[in-house]
Amino acid sequence: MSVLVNAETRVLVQGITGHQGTVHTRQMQLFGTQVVAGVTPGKGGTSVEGVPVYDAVADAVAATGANATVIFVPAPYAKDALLEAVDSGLRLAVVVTEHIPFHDMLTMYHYARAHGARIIGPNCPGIAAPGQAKVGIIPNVVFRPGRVGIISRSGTLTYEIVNGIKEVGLGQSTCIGLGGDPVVGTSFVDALPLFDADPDTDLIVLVGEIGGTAEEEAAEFVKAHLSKPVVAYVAGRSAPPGKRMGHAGAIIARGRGTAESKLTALREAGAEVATFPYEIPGLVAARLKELRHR
Amino acid sequence: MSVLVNAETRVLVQGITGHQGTVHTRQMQLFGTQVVAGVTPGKGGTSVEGVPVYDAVADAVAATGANATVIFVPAPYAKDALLEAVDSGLRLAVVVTEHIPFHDMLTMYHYARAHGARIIGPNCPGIAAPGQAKVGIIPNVVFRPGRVGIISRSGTLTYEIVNGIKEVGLGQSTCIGLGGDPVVGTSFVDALPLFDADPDTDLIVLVGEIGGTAEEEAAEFVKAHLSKPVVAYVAGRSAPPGKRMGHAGAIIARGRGTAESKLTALREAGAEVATFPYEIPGLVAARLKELRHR
Amino acid sequence: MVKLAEWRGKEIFRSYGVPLPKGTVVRSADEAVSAAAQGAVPLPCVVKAQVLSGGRGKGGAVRFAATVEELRAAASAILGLDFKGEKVRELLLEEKLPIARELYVSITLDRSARLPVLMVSASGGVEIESVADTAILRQWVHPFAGLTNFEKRAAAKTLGLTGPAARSLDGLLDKLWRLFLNEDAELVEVNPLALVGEGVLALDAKVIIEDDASFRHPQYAEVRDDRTELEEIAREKEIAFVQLDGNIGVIANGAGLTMATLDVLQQFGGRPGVFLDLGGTDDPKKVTEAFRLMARARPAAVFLNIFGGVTRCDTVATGLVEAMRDMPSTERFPLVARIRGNNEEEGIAILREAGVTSMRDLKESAQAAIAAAGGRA
Amino acid sequence: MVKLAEWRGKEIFRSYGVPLPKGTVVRSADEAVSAAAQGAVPLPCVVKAQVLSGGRGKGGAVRFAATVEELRAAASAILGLDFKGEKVRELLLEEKLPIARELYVSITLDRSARLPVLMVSASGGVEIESVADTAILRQWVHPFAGLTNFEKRAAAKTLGLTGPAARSLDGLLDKLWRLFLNEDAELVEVNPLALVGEGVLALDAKVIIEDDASFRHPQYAEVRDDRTELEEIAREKEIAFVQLDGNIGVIANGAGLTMATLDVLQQFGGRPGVFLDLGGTDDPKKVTEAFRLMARARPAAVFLNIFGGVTRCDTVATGLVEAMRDMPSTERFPLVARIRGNNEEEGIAILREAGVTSMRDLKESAQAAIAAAGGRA
Repeated sequence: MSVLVNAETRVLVQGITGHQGTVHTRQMQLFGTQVVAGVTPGKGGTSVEGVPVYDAVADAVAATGANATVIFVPAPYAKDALLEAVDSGLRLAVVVTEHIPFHDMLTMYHYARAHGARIIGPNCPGIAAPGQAKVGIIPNVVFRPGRVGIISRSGTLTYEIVNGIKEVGLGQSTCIGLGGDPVVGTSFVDALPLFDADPDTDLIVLVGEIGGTAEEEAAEFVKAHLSKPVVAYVAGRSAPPGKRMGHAGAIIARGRGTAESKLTALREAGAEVATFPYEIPGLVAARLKELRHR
Repeated sequence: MSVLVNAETRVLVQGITGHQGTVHTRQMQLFGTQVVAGVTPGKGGTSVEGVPVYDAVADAVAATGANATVIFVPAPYAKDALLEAVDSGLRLAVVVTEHIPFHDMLTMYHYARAHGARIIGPNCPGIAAPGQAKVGIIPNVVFRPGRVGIISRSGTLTYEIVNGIKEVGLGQSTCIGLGGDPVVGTSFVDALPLFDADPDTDLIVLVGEIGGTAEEEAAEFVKAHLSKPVVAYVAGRSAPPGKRMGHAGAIIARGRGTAESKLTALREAGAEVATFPYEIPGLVAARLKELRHR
Repeated sequence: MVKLAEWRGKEIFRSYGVPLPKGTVVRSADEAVSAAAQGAVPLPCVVKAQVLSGGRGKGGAVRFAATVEELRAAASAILGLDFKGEKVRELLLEEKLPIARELYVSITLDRSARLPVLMVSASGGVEIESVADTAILRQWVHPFAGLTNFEKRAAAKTLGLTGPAARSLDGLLDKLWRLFLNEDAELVEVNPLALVGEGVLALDAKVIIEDDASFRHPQYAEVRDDRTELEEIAREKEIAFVQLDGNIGVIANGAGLTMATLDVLQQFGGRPGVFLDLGGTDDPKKVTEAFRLMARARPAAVFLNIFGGVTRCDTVATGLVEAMRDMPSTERFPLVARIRGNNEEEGIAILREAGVTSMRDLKESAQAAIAAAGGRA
Repeated sequence: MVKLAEWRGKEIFRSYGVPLPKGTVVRSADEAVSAAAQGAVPLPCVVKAQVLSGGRGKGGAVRFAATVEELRAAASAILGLDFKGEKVRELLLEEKLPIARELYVSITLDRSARLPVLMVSASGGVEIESVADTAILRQWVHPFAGLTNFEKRAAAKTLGLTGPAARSLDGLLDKLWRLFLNEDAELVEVNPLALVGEGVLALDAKVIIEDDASFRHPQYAEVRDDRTELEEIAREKEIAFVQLDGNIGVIANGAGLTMATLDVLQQFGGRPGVFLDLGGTDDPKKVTEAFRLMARARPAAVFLNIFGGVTRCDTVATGLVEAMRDMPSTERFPLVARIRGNNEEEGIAILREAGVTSMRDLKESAQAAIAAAGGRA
């Protein structure tokens, strides 16, 4: 098993004819994912990497049985693309697009929620479960099947950490990059129970960053509900207050959301906390060894 | 047991200080209902029929544990009242108010639905379960505890029919008046499974009227899913096409929604169909007798 | 339900920026001619009767005029028409355009889906009822999403529009959607929507505004093109009142009970002539007014069928007695009464004192009303 | 994030009909005096520095002037200020009003709730951070419902407003809500909101517009009051670039990795001076531009830390070599590189040819960067 995606996942790529859409369609295929359809309005009838392209999501779903979508369309059109996916019956949407206005994302989130659909992202690397499927853009090379689950708000940093886990000879069950935008479809608190319930995950790596209070809420959840061990890291200890660090999420406001408050909360919730990202693989390996010897 | 309401129902009355609100608060109390709170903005701190009045629904819920609301506020403010009820955590709202614009009702319906709340109405008499609770305005005198469930789109006609059932010595489990507006929170199709699952209901009386296709959809549901017998009546066989009959729902448009199409569909679904409302009690009594002799 | 005449609908369209043919409204042949002379409408033009019923083209209520003489003749002819019972009072004159294709677009409510629905068809210019269901695209529009781009793309595809024509449709649909929402419309219909060159424009406009939203739109309160005089008076008094073809007046409370009463009358050979739904009231004055209104419709007999719930039987009886006291003898009508429910006993007593017997059985009382009307039918 | 100066915020407030004191913006003491002479602002008036930092009152950047002489003196004094690093270029002159109470109102995003939140407090006029949480009402506003009457009633109750003052608040909240939505604001804040007579009006205006919505609001693109010159150039090139206090330039890709790199540097005693996030790019030209921008910030050393995902290592290496080739020797800086991930081998080979060694270990490479910067720090 795995979390949210598996070998049965039939992926639709919205914005497949764009540069990123095409590149990552190929990468998803190389990962072993069933990419069954693409959508680009006006490009219906063509194909990309052997994948048939449709004008509308409803047509693509009807023709191919797609059951998940990954959205690459530019920010001004991303809201429309997501609404179309939800209206066409899709219940899992990975939104890779960055720079979506949060007012649009509020509509997207609440619309999806009202229809029982889940969004991962926006501005996120998506989901990958080695040996099962990838819906998103995490580089294939960092993966190896295994029993470590990863939930991260970061992009590249996640790749580095996932890769580190591979380099110490371990592997991953599923990795989800949530995205660091102010409004995300799926937060740590939403994702943690999925990993906790996944029989193929032994340990969860949580990668946070400064800004917002998602890590503090995750810590509460870990303390109250989680049965599996957690190794956590939070980027941004050295960030000066009030300066913007690329992500809108990375603003320290009103004394909350600092790295210190997040690290303390996670530590008190029983998570093992890494000071540096390169310490994570070692901590994970040690903790897994300990589990096995119990 | 009963449907949607029972002895544990704690009713809030929105618009309690208005004439209808006050009259029906008393009537609900006489029915044996726990009316725990009222809301009228600006009248907080007063009381009506011994019921404490609050300025805001959230305050009323916090103070009294109300778990259902009945809304009497005038049409221009009804949408706001419903949204307030939903935001305050109430999950059952009977909207008695008539003349609510359907555009408002669309917002109310989809907002309630997104939050897992159910609306009965608008422009409806509400729910009553003899011996349990009444949330709405159906006259108390027509009831007697029993095992007949009634679902109706009409108001007064329902009272007449419920009364008729009492007069032949039978009684009702629960009666729901859905209202006849173009957009209703709960339709026949939504209500039928509740009665089918209710161990205290042996038979369901369905009272429809011309306009819309709610009865045709009910017939499909009866045919496909219902385990209990249905006695049906549809008002409006003699209505001329295109004329408005008081309810916006009662317009015959484009050949659909005629009494004939509804009656035929219900008959084909296995319901017993009454030609006149006064035939219903007899049909119900005969069918129940038959059930008992099986 | 406020049905707006085409020209009123087009005034609203114009205020939302919906593209329209150039044109003007006139009320006489002279006005028509001077409108053309002043360039308010170019010739050749279309002359359209402003009536609410459909089928104007076939019925001779739409004509073309290439010259001023033809315009005068067409205007005179149409203004003289009595079109399906409506007198033609206004004409809409509009430029005649080189129409490439006639399309259909509407937005209305789908009750079952509880969603607005956008309907489009490439087969415009004919009654939409006659178009095959498969030739009509239905796009449900969620109120929380609004009309989306993908819905508009689907519409353009169905209509076979691309490039600038699709963009023109896109703008038009946004405007119709805003109109539908902001004016609390029940129906916004454009049939035909014309493709002229690379743009679409509304040749016709059917707009129905919801009555219940009149507190937000007082401007529509005066526009009542589809009611009889008595129906209009009833509306002001908030009484549901509909005139039918027969001779028996029916007063009941609640739409369902009123319809059931009509059904029973008709089943036994009676012909309902007025449908009056008292609704839920506990004001005897409103009952009195309802009876007076009923008297003005000159029924051969009146059948009063009340089940007291919110409405109390004694209230109805009191109002009735009051109305009968003041009624001139010429307006009196035979009355058959059946009152049941809340305060039934009190109501029956009040009626008995005024010489009216309340019956108990619906079937028998209906038959009695038919017999009473028979003498004067 | 576009933070607007008070006077710009108030221009937007005015366009939404939010009640404001009478006033005008001036850029010199002479202008101030002639504004008063022409009646653009009545005396006595308030003279407010138009800076983005808070605490203007305490910091002497807000003064009162009862006479023309006082106005000239106040304007001259404030225009000379360097307020928390911002030079004062504009003054807002506003009538002095008889304020009964100072209140607080704002609308912003609650990330955890994923809902806009309306916050009000009766304790206005002070920094909201200093107000007890219990004295602040938080009303979450659902985007599908909009700002509702019951939310506004709760706000009025918290603020202790009734009657006409509550109605005045009601109108103001509707306008702020529309502004928040329609302008894609991150924050709309009024502190203080003044109660004057029976109405409320906005004495201050803090508006922050979301960058990501600039495709809908091109008018805000020119308003950049809170960036350095290099940050502004970077923005135009879509490179995330932030100037800090130290001397080591950091180029990484992705906010998380960039922040982690800073953390490591700082942990080992380094002082990051520039933060440059390449983001996801596979265009070597963008990399070249990023390096040139970095050079202009004159770092003592640069630490390049790339993990190739969307960005390929060879792309970064190619862009880097290109930038170094054209760089004047005066702008050159010591470079420590660590590139991993997609096309790692190719990237390392390109760097090696240009004489740059790529290291593997994050800790060691961070220490090397600190050592390299040490010589020039």
